[in-house]
This record gives sequence, structure tokens and C-alpha cells, in this order.
Amino acid sequence: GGGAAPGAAGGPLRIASASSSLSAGPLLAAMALDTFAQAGIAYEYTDFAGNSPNTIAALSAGAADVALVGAASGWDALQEGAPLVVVAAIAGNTSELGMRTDVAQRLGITETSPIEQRVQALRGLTIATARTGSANYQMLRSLFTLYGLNPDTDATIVPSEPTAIVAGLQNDGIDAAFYGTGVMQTNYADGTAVPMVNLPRGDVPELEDIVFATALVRTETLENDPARVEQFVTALRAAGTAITDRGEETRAAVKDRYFPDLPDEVYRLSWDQVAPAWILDGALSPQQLTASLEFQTQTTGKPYDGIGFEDDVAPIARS
Amino acid sequence: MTDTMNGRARAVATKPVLASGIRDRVARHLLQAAILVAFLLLWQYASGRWVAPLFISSPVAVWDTVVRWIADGTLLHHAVATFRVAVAGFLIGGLSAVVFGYLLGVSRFWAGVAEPFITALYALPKVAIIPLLIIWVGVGAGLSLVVCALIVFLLLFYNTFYGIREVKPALIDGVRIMGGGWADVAFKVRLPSAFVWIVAGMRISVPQALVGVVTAEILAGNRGLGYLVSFNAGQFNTAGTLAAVATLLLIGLGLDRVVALATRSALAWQHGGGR
Amino acid sequence: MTDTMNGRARAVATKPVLASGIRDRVARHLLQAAILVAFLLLWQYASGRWVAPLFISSPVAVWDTVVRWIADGTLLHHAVATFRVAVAGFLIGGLSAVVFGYLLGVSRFWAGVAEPFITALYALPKVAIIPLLIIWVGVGAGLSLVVCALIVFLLLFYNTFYGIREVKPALIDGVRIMGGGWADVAFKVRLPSAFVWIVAGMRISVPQALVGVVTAEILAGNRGLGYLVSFNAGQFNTAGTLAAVATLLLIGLGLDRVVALATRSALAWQHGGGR
Amino acid sequence: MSGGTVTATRAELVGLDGVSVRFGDTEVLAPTSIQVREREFVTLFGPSGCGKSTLLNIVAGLLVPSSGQVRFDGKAISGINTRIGYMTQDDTLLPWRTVRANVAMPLRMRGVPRPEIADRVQTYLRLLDLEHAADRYPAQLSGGMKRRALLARSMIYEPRMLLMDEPFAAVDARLREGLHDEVRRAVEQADQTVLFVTHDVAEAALLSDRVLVLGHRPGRVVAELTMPFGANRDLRRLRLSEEYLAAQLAVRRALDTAEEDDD
Amino acid sequence: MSGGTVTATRAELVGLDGVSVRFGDTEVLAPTSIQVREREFVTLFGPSGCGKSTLLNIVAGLLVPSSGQVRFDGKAISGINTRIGYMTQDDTLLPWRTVRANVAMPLRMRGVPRPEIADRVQTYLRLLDLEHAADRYPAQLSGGMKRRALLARSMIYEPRMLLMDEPFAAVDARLREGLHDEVRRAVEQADQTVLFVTHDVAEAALLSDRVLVLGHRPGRVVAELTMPFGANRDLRRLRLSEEYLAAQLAVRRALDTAEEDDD
Ligand SMILES: Nc1ncnc2c1ncn2[C@@H]1O[C@H](COP(=O)(O)OP(=O)(O)OP(=O)(O)O)[C@@H](O)[C@H]1O
Ligand SMILES: Nc1ncnc2c1ncn2[C@@H]1O[C@H](COP(=O)(O)OP(=O)(O)OP(=O)(O)O)[C@@H](O)[C@H]1O
Ligand SMILES: [Mg+2]
Ligand SMILES: [Mg+2]
Repeated sequence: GGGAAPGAAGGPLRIASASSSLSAGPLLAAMALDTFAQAGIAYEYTDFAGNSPNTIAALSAGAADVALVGAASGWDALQEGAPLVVVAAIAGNTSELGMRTDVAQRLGITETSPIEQRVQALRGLTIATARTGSANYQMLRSLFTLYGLNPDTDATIVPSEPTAIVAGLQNDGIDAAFYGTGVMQTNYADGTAVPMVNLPRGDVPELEDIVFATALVRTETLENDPARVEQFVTALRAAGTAITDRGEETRAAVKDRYFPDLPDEVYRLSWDQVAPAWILDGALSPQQLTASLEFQTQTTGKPYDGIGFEDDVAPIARS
Repeated sequence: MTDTMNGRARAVATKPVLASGIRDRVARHLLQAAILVAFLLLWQYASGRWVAPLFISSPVAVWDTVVRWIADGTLLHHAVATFRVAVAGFLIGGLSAVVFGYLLGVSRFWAGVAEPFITALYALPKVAIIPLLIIWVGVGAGLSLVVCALIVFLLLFYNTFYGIREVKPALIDGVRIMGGGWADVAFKVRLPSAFVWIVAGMRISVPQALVGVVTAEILAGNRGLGYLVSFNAGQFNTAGTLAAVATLLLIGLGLDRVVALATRSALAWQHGGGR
Repeated sequence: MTDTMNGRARAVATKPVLASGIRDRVARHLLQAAILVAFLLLWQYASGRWVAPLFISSPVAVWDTVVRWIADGTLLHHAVATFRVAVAGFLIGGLSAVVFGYLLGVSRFWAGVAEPFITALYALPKVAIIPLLIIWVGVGAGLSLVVCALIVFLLLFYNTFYGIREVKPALIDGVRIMGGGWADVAFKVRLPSAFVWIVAGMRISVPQALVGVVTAEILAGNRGLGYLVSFNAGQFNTAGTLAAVATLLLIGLGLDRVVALATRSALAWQHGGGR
Repeated sequence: MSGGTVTATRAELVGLDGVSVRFGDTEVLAPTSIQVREREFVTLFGPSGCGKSTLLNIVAGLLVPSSGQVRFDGKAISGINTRIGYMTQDDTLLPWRTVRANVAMPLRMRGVPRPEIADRVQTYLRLLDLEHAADRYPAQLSGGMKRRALLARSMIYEPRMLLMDEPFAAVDARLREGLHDEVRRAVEQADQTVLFVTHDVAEAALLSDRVLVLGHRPGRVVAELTMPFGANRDLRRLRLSEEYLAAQLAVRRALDTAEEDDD
Repeated sequence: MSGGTVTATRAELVGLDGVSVRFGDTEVLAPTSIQVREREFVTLFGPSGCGKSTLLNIVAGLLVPSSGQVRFDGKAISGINTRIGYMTQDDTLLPWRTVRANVAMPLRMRGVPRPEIADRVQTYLRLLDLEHAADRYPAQLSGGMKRRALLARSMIYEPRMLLMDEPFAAVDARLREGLHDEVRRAVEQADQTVLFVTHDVAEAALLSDRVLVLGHRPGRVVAELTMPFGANRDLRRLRLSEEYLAAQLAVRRALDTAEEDDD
């Protein structure tokens, strides 16, 4: 079993990630280039197949030392009193909305239509998104709320999963989908869907500051072994530098390691789309935190007054 | 069910039998209540002391949530959605399992032919074929129904199949000599004889029918107790998650009781206590 | 298994029995091969014509992937990881199921007390308690092991329990009068008599042992066929996903055959063909 | 001897020609030929394990012999023979049906109208002293009561032929005498044919037209005795007669000879 | 009458005082008192369904009566009685063990050394003419062979007391005579006590020290007959004697009276 004592300082750093998708690009790059070795640590990686709550459970139980999770789940955990602390922001808003090509044509909108019009056009559609309660799910609801739509009545939101989304767009099962980058690129490539709302690019200013993926550690880890935390963040930053300075090489390394079988075109589309959302220095600003928490309050109806920049964001992650 | 001690029949007057049966039942229920209460107390105590409430919440918090959900109708809405699909899925999967289990149970040759394919279907992790199912039946209630029926079918199929095989051949011969046709053999011998097996299979598959629906709802749903589970889990609202799970448990236990009652009288012949 | 027609025993010379048995078996295997080939052809044909390769890939693509994985050792590495955990989980879950099923099968009172709790555990969607399990046993092989053992336990428990209950009481009485103690009753009467049920339960739970391990590996893993499934699914590499699933199926079928062979000789007494 | 000659002129109902049975390596029945004519009462008599039940199973179509031909009413038997009633040695009552339902079953399968079924079931239950137990399940019966219910079930539809495997072994002396009368009446008035197995010399002598004495390892016919009492015998008188004692002695002697052959 | 008086002075082995049995609403056995003394051979005789097997089950400790006391060897019976051998009316051979293993079972449970087990099993298989079937499973036996295997299993450990429920019903005449000798020898030389059930008047008269005639609905003792043949009887001579015929007549008459009471 992996429920080892938290102080397993000698062993490799146990990294748990809710997802190995491109949303976690900086982490994937760090592992693909092994900037961890340069920072002086070994690591061990576990993928939680998209499930942030499980990832946080593993971290809290001491079965992992660092967790990369959807930020929303992280905020919920912190609000519920989990003794965790943010050590890095990984990505800003990576979500996008794609629409079936024929639906877009019927509605007469394109990616360049005014954002208000694009969102209003969703009225009455069937829109697939990620699992209930996930960051994407909440983001979609918040998009609705922002432009005066009621997410419960104005459209049918079906929680789904990536393959089903690609299929749904191909075989007319759904009208549109809202998901992290890296899924609908398949549809864009084969022409069954077109991009409609691009959040990494900043299509919706109100959602621009929202952080989408963060890295957490247990509070006690930060207190007992700050050096290890620093090594981890250093490795992440090194990867960020590599993405900026040696873009082609890094992109190829990540593809080799984590997406060997993804068609090149789809991979390239995805990378280009999500890259603007990555937070390459890992830093989180107070505004970003506030925006993220306000956004989440809108979607869950819960106050997030238990979370404070001083208490819950480690100094190393502050900007 | 109550008046036979292990391997030692009792032939006592009607009154005492009932009395001792009732006494046993009272003792049993008291014990169960005690275990339940002890569990709840332990849970309440452990919460916040040994384990963070984030993970196990507490009985009081769960109770509060349940009460709130009952008051605002949330629970009824989602429970009815799940329950409906589970019942439909159970009926579809169960009936086909009995029919198919019967057909293969009576024919060794076709059983031999079909068996590896069924085992393969059974060995298939259902999560792996969810995308395919979504293509065929879409998402929502349809998906839950298919997943549920499939799980029930596979579980009940094996028990029906083995039950039909275990029938004493001499009983079948007897009926056929009397002039019984295949329908007589089926309905008067094979199925009654396999009934204990089928009942065991039902007790196995009823809870799994619910689990199947809920799993599908968790993976891709916007309604039902599975949705409630994943919605609350996503927000670390552990009390909410556990409230949904508890409701699920109660429905599962209730369905199981219904099956038990429905089948008990049909098995009365076993309890002659004669030797 | 081969020389009895339905309800009609055959008393023929040794030679012909074997010959007809062999003929039957050849016919069966030919038919199975034909079905398999037809399925593969249909799959290959449908791929890209009726259904997008993204969902069903094609047999040729899956085959290529398997060959590649065999060559570079990927398959062996992951299969061994999964297989190991599945076997351990099956042994742990299976043994406790037989012991526990036996104990409750012999005691109506304790069975009555424990039964709702076990049914509740059984009705619990395992996905809902994964976070709790992660807290208790962490991630990796430990988690897979626990999930697998739990699933196997629950499936096999019910069959053992019912099997032990179905024992003819007169057989037990006979042995006790001869001076047999509880061990004699257990090992000479109850367990042999329940053996058909236990075997049926094993055939039900062996594939689910694998499914359990794989599910846990999918949920949180970095090794094993389940990881392979989710790693490839994450890249929309359907050929890879199905290659992992196919490997899983073969291992499942293989394990099932091993169980069947291991239990056949122990059930030889049933096939006296006598009336 | 008149009885013997009377039956000898009747048509064959069952014909076994060179029938043999092997189970695996064991020869259970050596090639054997047996004929049973219509309205004949033939008893198979012989040591335990000599193949009597096996022979009945063959006539019932439950067992396909390893070699030889089996005819029933002139035609080769293929599949279960539904023109017979078979009172088996083992219990084949359906445990999940009451005595009444078990006994009624053959009639219901033959589509007899309900009121008639009720009547006939009542008659047979009375005949076999089972009226008071009509609504019990088999698990609630005594050993002898189970045998009697089985007997009622095999006789109630008055089949062309009755195969009876030790039908009266667990029946008390008094009831047995009544049943003896009943079975003879079936042959003489209802035109039934009976193939009977018993270990009771007296019973064999009293009821049979012909007794086939079997030997064992392997099973085979070692003697054939024709009982000289003819049709329409009066069992009550016969039981006290000299010729009856003589017939018993003859059967017993044939058996002894058969077994000495063995040793 | 000397036999009767001899056994009457011996100590009680089984004592039933006012024992009655009800199943639900049915009174199966009216309050009944029965005593069996050591080394006595007592036969229960009566119509089918009168409660003979029920009485054996009570002595075996398998059935707790609705009222009354049951003593065995001076102590109240509580739980299964392991000092007896019980040849039941139903088949209780373990289907998953061969004949040899079934017969050896009681000895193995009593920890008898292996070579001795093999010896004794061989002896009993020979006695019951089962040597050639020693390695077959019960499903491969004829009806009579199953009964004999059961008989071997209940006798092989030479228990204090034998309960035998129609043990010889499916056994052929010749073997039966041998077994009669064997059972009497058990009583006279091995100091065993026997409680016996049969429907065969001759058998009851031949073997018993005492015959209890039961009536039915509800079951109860209606007559008690002491057989006048004493211990150490020579069965061979007895079978041909006048007194044996007289005893049979007495038993039959007692039964008739019992049944007339009923009607
Ligand atoms: N479980 C039961 N429920 C109701 N009645 C029962 C039950 N078991 C036995 N009986 C009745 O008890 C009576 C006595 O049965 P028992 O087996 O002792 O008869 P018996 O004298 O051994 O008859 P036989 O000679 O036919 O073996 C029968 O009438 C039987 O129907
Ligand atoms: N499946 C089997 N395999 C091997 N031997 C068998 C099988 N079935 C029956 N036998 C053997 O066949 C022989 C004849 O059996 P059968 O039942 O016909 O005897 P029977 O004459 O009816 O004896 P009984 O008087 O004891 O009923 C027996 O020796 C028995 O052991
Ligand atoms: Mg026989
Ligand atoms: Mg009896």
C-alpha cells in the first residue's frame, strides 16, 4: 500500500495528478524533460483519470506528497477544512466550447461573433461537459449565469466524458460541448465541430483570472520539509522556461512521452490552444484567487470565506 | 425459516414454535439495532478526532442533509429517477437471464459453444465499453438502463444456468414418461428446481442493478442518486455524498427485502422439516 | 459432461462414447472459431464504414498494437502487474468468502443478524467509497488488492452461503450419528455438497477479480492493464485501449478455464449417469 | 398351465433382441432377449444389482442399450416411451408439489377435464390410503407414503403398460393385499400389461403369468417359469392353495440354481 | 416364553415416557411409553405412516418430541445420539464418496488405525456382497446396493445399539437370510441392542424378542407380543418350525385387530 508516513523524505516525491491532459502541461513538460533531476529529486507519478476528489484524498491520506488538481476541487477541499496549501498555480482557464458545425451554421454564428451572441445562442441546446461538479462543469454553468441564462432550465447540460463528447459531436448526439482543451480538437480536425468560445485566449474577460489547475501539498509537508517543496516548484519553473525558450523541443518531448499515439494535427491544435493558459512561473496573485473564489460561489452557492491568500497560498506560490 | 435448529428438527406444539420464532426474531432485531447504534456512535466519535470530517463527515451532518433533502424534495426527485431505471433494468436483464440461462442450461452443446463468449462479455470491464454504449444508446436514462440490464443479466445468467443444470434428471424423466412436453419440463420441473439458484442470483443482482444505474449516473448523468453522489463528492460535501449513498443503501435493502418476501412462499415446500 | 444427452442416458461401449465426445468437441470448437471469425470480419468491415474507428478501431489495428506491445515488453510488464494483484485479491477475498459464507450458512440466527449488513456493503457502489479506501490503504497495488478482494468476497459469499444452506440435513445427521464432529460435517458434508455452488460463485467472481483490479488501476494507477486502458483512452488511442481490453479478456478466459479444470475432477461423482 | 398358453397366443408388446448394457468397462447386462405379450404380467426376479431396473429403464426409453434392438408395440423405441407408467425404485415425486398435485399431474398433462381429474385423483388417493395426506408436500410424508403416492401417479392415467420396480416393498401387509388385487384387475379388466420387479417370492408367484429369473455379473436370464394360475385368478383363494406353495418353491429353487451357477 | 423373561431382567437401554409428536396441527404420535432393554431385539410393526421412523428419529436424537422424556442408558438424550448406528429409510450415503469411503467413514471418525479400517471394510463389503462395487459412487449403484452400503455403514462400528428402518426391503431372499443370521449374532454375541422396523410379518416373528404393534392416526402402541424363541435361536431350524408359523399368525392377528380399531 502507498499510505506511507508523510515524512518519507528519502524516497521519490510522489506526485498525484487528477489528469495527464495538456491542462497539466507544465507538469508533463517537467516530467518529460526531467527537470526534477536537475532540481535534485526523483519522482513517482500516479494518474487519477480525471478525478480530483480522489487525488485530494490520496494527498490528504499521505499516499501522495503533491497533488495536481482541478482548482475548483482544491478550493472546495480548503473551504471544507482540509489541511492543505497551494504551492503552485499550473494553468488558468483552459476550457473551450465547441459547437457542431451544422448547428453553428443553422444558428448563424462563428467564433468571431460577439461573445454575448455566442452564449445566448446556446439556449435550448444539448451541451455535454465533464463530470458533475468538475471545474469544467462549473465553468459552463458560470458562463450561462454571466450572460443571463439559467443553467438548469435554458439548456440541457449532460455530464459526459471525452470519447462520448467526440462521438456525440460526430454523430449528432449533442449540439455542443464544453471541455478542457485536447478533446474537441479531434472534431475540429475532422470538421464535425468548430471552436466557439476560447477561454485561454481570453474570450470572456470575467473568467480570465480564474485559475483552473493548482498544485497542493499538505500543510505539514510545507512546514517540515520546505526544501522539497521548493525543489518541486523549481522543477516546474524550469519546465516553464523550457516551454518558452525551447518550445518545439518541449512539445515533442511531451508528445513522445504522454501522447505517442495522438494524431499530430490534433496534438498541435491542442497545444497551441492551451499554451496561453499555462502559468509558467507557478505564481498565483490575490486577484486570481479572489476571482476564482467568486466564480465558484456563483456556481455552488457556497461562500468561500474560509480561504485566505495568506493562509492557504504558500509564499513560494505568491506573486 | 425459524423453527429448525441446525440438523435437529423440532416437533413442538404450534404455540411454542411461534413463540420461540418471535423470541429469536426480537433478539435478532435488537442485536442489529445495537450494532447499528454502535457503528453510528463510533462514526460520530471518530469524526474530527481520528479522521477529518472532510472524509467521513458525521452521522449528525448526514442526517441533517437527508432531512433537508426530504423537505425540499431533492431526495424524492433523484431517488425516483434512479429507482425507475433500476427496476426496468432489473426486469429486462433478469428476464433475459432466466430465458437464456434456461436455454443454455438444457443444451450442453450450445452451452459449450456460447459459454466463452458470455464469459468474455462478463470479463469485460464495463467502463471500457461505456463510450461504445454511449454511441448506441446515448447518455442519460438509456445508458443507465443498458448498463444495469447488462450487469443483472450476467449475474443472474450464471446462477440460472447452473441451477437448470443441477436438476435431478430422474425428475425430468418421470415427467416426460407421464407425457409431459418441453413446457411441462420447463415450468414444472426445471424452473421450480432451479428456483433456489435463481433466488440466490436475484439477491446477488438486485443490489448490483442499483449499483449499475448509479455508476452510469456518476459517469454521465444529470439526474438520480448517482448524480447526487458525484455532485456532492465534487464539492467535498461529504455529508451530501454520504446522504446520497445512505439513501441508495436503504433502497437496495428495501428491494432485497421485497425479493425475499416474494420468493419465500414459493419456497415453502422446502421447509417441511420432514426427514 | 459429454456423454449424457438431455435426460436420456447412454450406455454404450467405451470407444463410441469417446468418439462421440470428441466429435462434439470438434464441432463446438469449429463453431466457436466461426463465430469469432465472423465477429472479427464484421468488426473490420464496420470500422470506418458504419462506425468511426475512433470508437471501435479495427481488429487489424488492435492486432498491430498487441504485436508492438509484445515486442517491446509493454504488455508483459502491465499484464504481470495486474495478474499478480488479481490472483492475490481473489485468494484473499475467496477464502474469506468461503469461511464467512460457511459460518453464516450454518447458523440461521447469525445469518439473520449479519445479512442486512452484508447486503448493505454489497449494495454500496464501490466508486463511492474509493476516496475512503484511498485514505485507508493508499493508492497503487494496495488499492487494487482491496477493491478486488472486496468484490470477490461479496460475490462468492452469497453462493457459498446459499450452497451451505441447501445441504440435505439428513446427510449431516447421518455423519453426526456416526460420531462426526463439526470438522467432519464441514469438510465431508457441507463443503462437498456446496461445492457446485462455490464453483458457480468462482466462475462468477474470477472475471470480476480482474475487473476490480482494472477499475482501481484506472481510477488511480501508474501500472497494470487498467492504467494501459486509461492511458490510451486519454489519447483517443482506441486501438490501444481495445488491445489492453483484449488482453484482459484473454487473461480472464484463461483464469476461468483454470478454475473449470481444477474443479472438474472434484465434481466427477455427479456424472455417474446412474438413475 | 392354461394361463401360459392363453398369453402365448397374444401379440408382442415389448421385444428386446440381444440387448446388452455396458457402463464404461463393466458389462452390466449380457446380450439378452425378452418378449412381453399384451396383457401379460411378467416379473423380473433376481439378486440385487443384476440389472432389473436397467431393463425397465430400457423399456421406458430412458437408457439406450449398448447393443441390440428394442421394440414397443411393433416399433423400435426412440426416445422416451410415453405409453407406459413407471413406478421407479427411486423417489421421483416433485418436492415442490403436494401429493394431490403430484398424482394429478399425468392427467393434467393429458388434458383431462378438471372435474374428472379431481374425481380420479380422489379415487386413487383412497385406494392407496393417502386421502388424509393429500395436501402435504413430499418432505412431510413417511417413506411408505411416498412410495404409495408414486404408485398412484404411475397408475392413474391407466397407461398401456406398467413398469413397477419393487412397488410394494414399503407397504404394510394389509394394504399390500388390496394392491395385489388392484394390479391383477388392471391386467384382467383394464387390458394393461405389467413388467414387475420384486424380491418377494410369494408376491412373484401370486401375481405373475411368467417369472424371469435373472443371474448376475453380468446380468442375464437364467430361468423362465410360467405360473399355472391363468387369467381371472382369485387371489384370496389362491393364497391358501397348495399349488401356490408349489409355485413359490419352484421360483425359489430356480433362484438358488441361478446363484449356484454364479459361485 | 423363556426369552421374554430373560430380557425382562436386564437393564433399560432406551426409555420413552409419554413421548408425543405434533407437526403443526397434526398429532403424529399420541403420548407413548416404550422401554428397550439391553441386548433386546425389539421390532416396531404397523401400517405405513404410523410413526415408526419418527420413533427411531427420537431415539437417534434427531427429533425433539413435543412432550415426554427420552432416556438412553439412564441419561436424558440431549442432542444427537452417537452411541447408535442408524440404518435410515432414506438414502444418506454421501454421493461424493465411493462405497468404500462411505463405509469406512465411521471408523475414520473414531480414529481407528488405517490397516484395521481396510480389514473391517473388506469384511463388511464381503458380508453384504459389495466387494465388486467398492470403488463406485452411489450414483452408479442399484437400489438394493445402496441399501446394503448403508447397512454396512451403520453396522461397521458395532455401536451399542442399532436402529434399523426396513433394512432388508430391497435385498434378495438369499442374502436376506444371511443378514438375518448376522443381525441375531450381533445381539447374541456382540451384545448389541436392536430397534427394528419391518413390514414383513415373517421377519418380525423370526428375529424379535418383542414386537410392538402400532396403530395410526395418531400413532400409538396397540399391542405388544413377546416372541418365545429365546436367545441363541437357530434361525435355520426355526424357519421350518410350527411355533414360528404360530408366532407369525399372532403378529398378523394383532395387526388386524389394530387396524379394525381404526376403522
Ligand atoms: N414435516 C412433517 N410435517 C407434517 N407431517 C409429517 C412430517 N414428517 C412426518 N409427518 C407425518 O408423520 C407421520 C409418521 O411418519 P413416519 O415417517 O414416522 O411413518 P412410518 O411409520 O415410518 O411410515 P412408513 O412405514 O411409511 O415409513 C406420517 O403420517 C407423516 O405424514
Ligand atoms: N452409471 C453407472 N455406472 C456403473 N455401473 C452402474 C451404473 N448404473 C448402474 N450400474 C450397475 O448396473 C448394475 C445393475 O443395476 P440395476 O439398478 O439394474 O440393478 P437391479 O437389478 O435393479 O438391482 P436392485 O435389486 O438392487 O435394485 C449394478 O451392478 C450397478 O452397479
Ligand atoms: Mg433396481
Ligand atoms: Mg418410515
